[in-house]
Amino acid sequence: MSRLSSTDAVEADAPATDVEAEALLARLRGALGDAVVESHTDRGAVWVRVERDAWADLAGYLRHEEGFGFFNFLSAIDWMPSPFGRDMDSSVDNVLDPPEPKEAAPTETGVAGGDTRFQLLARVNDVTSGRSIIAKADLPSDDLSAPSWVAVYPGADWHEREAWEMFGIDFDGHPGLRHIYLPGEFEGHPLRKDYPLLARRVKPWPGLVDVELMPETDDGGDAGEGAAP
Amino acid sequence: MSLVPGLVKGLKVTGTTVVRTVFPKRGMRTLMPAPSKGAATVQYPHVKEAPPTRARGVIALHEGNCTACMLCARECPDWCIYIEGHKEKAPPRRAGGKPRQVNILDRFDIDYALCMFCGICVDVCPFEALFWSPEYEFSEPRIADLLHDMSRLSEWMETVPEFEDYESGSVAKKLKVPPT
Amino acid sequence: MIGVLSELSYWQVTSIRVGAGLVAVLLVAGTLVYAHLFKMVSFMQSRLGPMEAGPYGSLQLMAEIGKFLQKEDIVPRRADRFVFKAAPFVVLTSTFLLLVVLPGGPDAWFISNDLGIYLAMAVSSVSVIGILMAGWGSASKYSLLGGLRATGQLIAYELPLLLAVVGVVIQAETMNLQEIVLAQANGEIFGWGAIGNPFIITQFAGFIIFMIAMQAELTQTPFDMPVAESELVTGYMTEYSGLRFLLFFIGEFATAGVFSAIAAVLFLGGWYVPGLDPADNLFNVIGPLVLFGKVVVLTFLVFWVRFTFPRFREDQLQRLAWKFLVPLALANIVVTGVLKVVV
Amino acid sequence: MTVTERQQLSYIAAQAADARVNLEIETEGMTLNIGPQHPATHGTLRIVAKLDGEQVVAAEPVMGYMHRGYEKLAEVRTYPQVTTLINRIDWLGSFANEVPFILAAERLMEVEAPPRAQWIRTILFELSRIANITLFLGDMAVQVGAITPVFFAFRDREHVLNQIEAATGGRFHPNFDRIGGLKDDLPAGWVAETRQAMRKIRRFCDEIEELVEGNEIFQARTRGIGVIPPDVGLSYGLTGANIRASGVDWDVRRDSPCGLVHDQVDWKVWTHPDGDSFARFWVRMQETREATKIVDQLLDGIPSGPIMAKVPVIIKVPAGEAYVETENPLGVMGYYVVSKGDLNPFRVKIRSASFSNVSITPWLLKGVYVPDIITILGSLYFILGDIDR
Repeated sequence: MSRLSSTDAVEADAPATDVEAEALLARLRGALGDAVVESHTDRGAVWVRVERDAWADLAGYLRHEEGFGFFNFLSAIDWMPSPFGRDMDSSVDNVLDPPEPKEAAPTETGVAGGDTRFQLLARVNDVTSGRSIIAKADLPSDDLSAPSWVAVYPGADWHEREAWEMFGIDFDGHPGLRHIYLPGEFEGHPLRKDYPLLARRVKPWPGLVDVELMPETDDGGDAGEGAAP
Repeated sequence: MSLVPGLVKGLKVTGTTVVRTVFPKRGMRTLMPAPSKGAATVQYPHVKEAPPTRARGVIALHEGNCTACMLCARECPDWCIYIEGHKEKAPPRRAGGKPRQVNILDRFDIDYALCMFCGICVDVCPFEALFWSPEYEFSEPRIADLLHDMSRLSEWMETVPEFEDYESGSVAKKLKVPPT
Repeated sequence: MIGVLSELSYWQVTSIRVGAGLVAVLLVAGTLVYAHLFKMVSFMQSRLGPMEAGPYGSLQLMAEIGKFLQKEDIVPRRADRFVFKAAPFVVLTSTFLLLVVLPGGPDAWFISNDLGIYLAMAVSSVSVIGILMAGWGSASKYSLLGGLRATGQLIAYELPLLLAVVGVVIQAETMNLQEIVLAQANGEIFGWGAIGNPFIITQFAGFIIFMIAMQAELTQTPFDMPVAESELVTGYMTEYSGLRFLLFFIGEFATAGVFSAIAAVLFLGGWYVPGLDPADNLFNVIGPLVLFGKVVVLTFLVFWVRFTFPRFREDQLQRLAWKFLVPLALANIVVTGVLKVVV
Repeated sequence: MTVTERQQLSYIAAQAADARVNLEIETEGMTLNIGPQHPATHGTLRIVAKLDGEQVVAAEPVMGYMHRGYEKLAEVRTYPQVTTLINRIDWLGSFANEVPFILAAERLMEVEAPPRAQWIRTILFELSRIANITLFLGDMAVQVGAITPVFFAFRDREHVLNQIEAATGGRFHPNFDRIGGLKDDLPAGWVAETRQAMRKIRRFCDEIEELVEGNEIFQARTRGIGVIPPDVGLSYGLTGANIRASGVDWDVRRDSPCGLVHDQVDWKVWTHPDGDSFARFWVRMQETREATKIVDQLLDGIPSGPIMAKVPVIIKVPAGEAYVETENPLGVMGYYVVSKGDLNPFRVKIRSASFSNVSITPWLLKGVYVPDIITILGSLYFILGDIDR
């Protein structure tokens, strides 16, 4: 039994995987042309960002030409920084007494870049060769819609319903975008960053209170030894 | 396809379990029925199973060690720890030294109705003031009574067991429960 | 015993009979619930079962009854009220009627009818009506499905049950249950008469068919599709609560007891113990106890199977009845008839 | 008849049933709500089944009764606090939920747990698999009507839970995994007790094999029911035993190991060619056995050393994105963690196994009979917390 730790194994494999990944990306560029906006590889993982219009073509190509038969997940990312911060600094009742809106932090996007606030995120695998790819597509805020993957990967059905419900993204060609988790009359898109998490806002953070200072009656001279034993 | 039908084998399994439960003893006293020994269950209010030493039953507070540093309250994912304290002068440790400034704990409440028993507070406490006790019988008819205050939390200190030894091969240092 | 009874007036005899009937049904049902449902099954599952009410939980059933009686008697809003309310009583009636023909000793019987077994088979079907009433009257889809399944199943298994009995009737040359017992007590197995002729030996195929069909008639696993807990949420009983649920519950175990008693009479020699004179007056006293002992053994089998096996699907269950049990029972009749003529 | 033929036949039979339903004389169908309060949904899943007699014309699962919004909640919690939450996703195999998240965070921080921690992590990972699947083996029998096996399952799962509790302090929610290692080392005597527990689990497997798997009625109820062809299963995102029962030889533990030491032991990925409910049961049975063997081997070779790598006290994960998936008891579970270098993750996408596994039910339930709904749901094996998150 060898006692190689798993990192050594990964490092040994890493160059080979990257070659494979680059080849895959090259084929993708060949098939989709300019629709491939950006790509990224990191320790065997492959990201590719495509134009929104090529979103369904990408799925079709990956499944039928490349053999990525396994649908892993589909979701979205809201890249807008939360206007509420970490929500842990709410010393006041945020609902009755809303704080001043903070200055918007600059939007930073992650791996494989991004130009818009909302970004689709999906991952498919090829189980026979162990390859996988993470696909992304930017969605303009004024038209949150994308072609549906359901025709290619039937498993995308529920994932797209979830993304529709949580982010408000429309999927053209989806057989029925209905609420999946939330009740039918629910308003809003909870996973958007500007949707407040009430549980954290109706109650002040207990960690905010600090130990009260020493009463003034004492004579000056702070104890050098500090509080901790 | 085996010779004995699966139906008969199934009857054998349940039948054997009846015999094993009613006559758990082997050898001489096989014929003494003793289902209470053979059963996998215990009669709870009469017999109690001892949870392991590490079991996260209830959090005990070592009042003397707490400096009201707020770390546990801040790290708690549920915000269920409430601490209030103030600073005071204490007599110097050595004769002739300067008087020290100490944090006095006024309030230390844990709301067990909110607590998820994750143990983060116990982990982050730098002063060894919080400990897990395996005690688990503290349910209350009223939800408000699940808020344990400082005195109640300190009482749990008596039930905190000593830390166990580690399995061989470990280099971790065994901790000690401070005397109350 | 007949002598004693004949000196009493009609109402006295009647009340004694009613009392004996109630005791025979309820006491037996209670014992079965405790011994089998509470204890044996618990041991089968490595647990103790009820231990708090009475010594070893023996009064648990009393506690359960007390609990059920306190519960609200809920009738669903859209239920057919009369049908819904009457259903449990119809089911229980069938159980009591079954009891009528059972002999407990040479003179301890309710009625001695020359068509005894015929009557028993006939009244056992009455429960189907009760179950269908419960299923229909509840105005619940689960109950309706359960009721329909139960009806289909009970009708399907009535046939093998009856055909299995025919073998016994041919061999005993009577349909009177009392005389079937005596035929077993006085019979011989191909000329060897040391233990009489319990028909379980000469009618083994019939016994197996009878037990399988009985399991189905009682809607016990593996034939409990009508009450399937995990899909139909106890089927036709879904909407019942309180007293009426209790009646179904007691009825289930009482019927198990009574059917086992019929099986004991038909195949195990009823109240008779080999080696004693069947005309002995002793049997009027120990006969019911002997019969009860045999009932406990047979119900043990019923519940052992119930708590071990998964259940059949409805179509598999019908297939088993029509394609396997009925032909087998018919073959059994033919073989029995031929042997009866030849031997 | 070869297996593939059987598979094809049952698939054709299912399709034929589907067509038959549509062609039959127009009768008024019935809509049956299975759940949300129903014994077979172990939790609060609701299935709206349109029936024609006892045959299902269309079935639509409705979930969300237990939606807790973990993806949103994780965004306002620090990394160590998130593990407390995600413990509750698949509550029968809690520890396994923590592992992929911690691994994803470790990947972003580029730290690696010391070997001893990896070893113990893998042991607990497999123990939680056993605790989870043991219950399935009993529960599946309950779904098809046998009551006793589930009591055996609860009885023997207890041995595993006791070991998990002795090591982590929590029976169901260990919260034991930390970025860079583990919270604590094993207590003395734990290894020997765990070996004993593994023996008991193997005996339990033998019992269930005789009581349930070998039972002719059980086989009649499950064979040929709910056949999933491999390509359909994959395109619906089925994972774990569900897809391996369709003959797809894919196990993340073996094929893309990450941070766990499954590659250090000798074990086998079991597959079954049939793709029916029985195959899913059978594969899970073998997996439980295999897991006990993995644990036994790992217990022999736990390396000595520290259990925590050097990580800062206040954990800030560098900006980046990482997706790590592991082969959890219910199937592949992955966390897509987006970090912006803060105390808390910016976005956590939880890819839970049951959500994808159950998404095949509308396809699978067409044309089956009402009792088979229960068999199929039981054999797909979902945990409500894992669907709803």
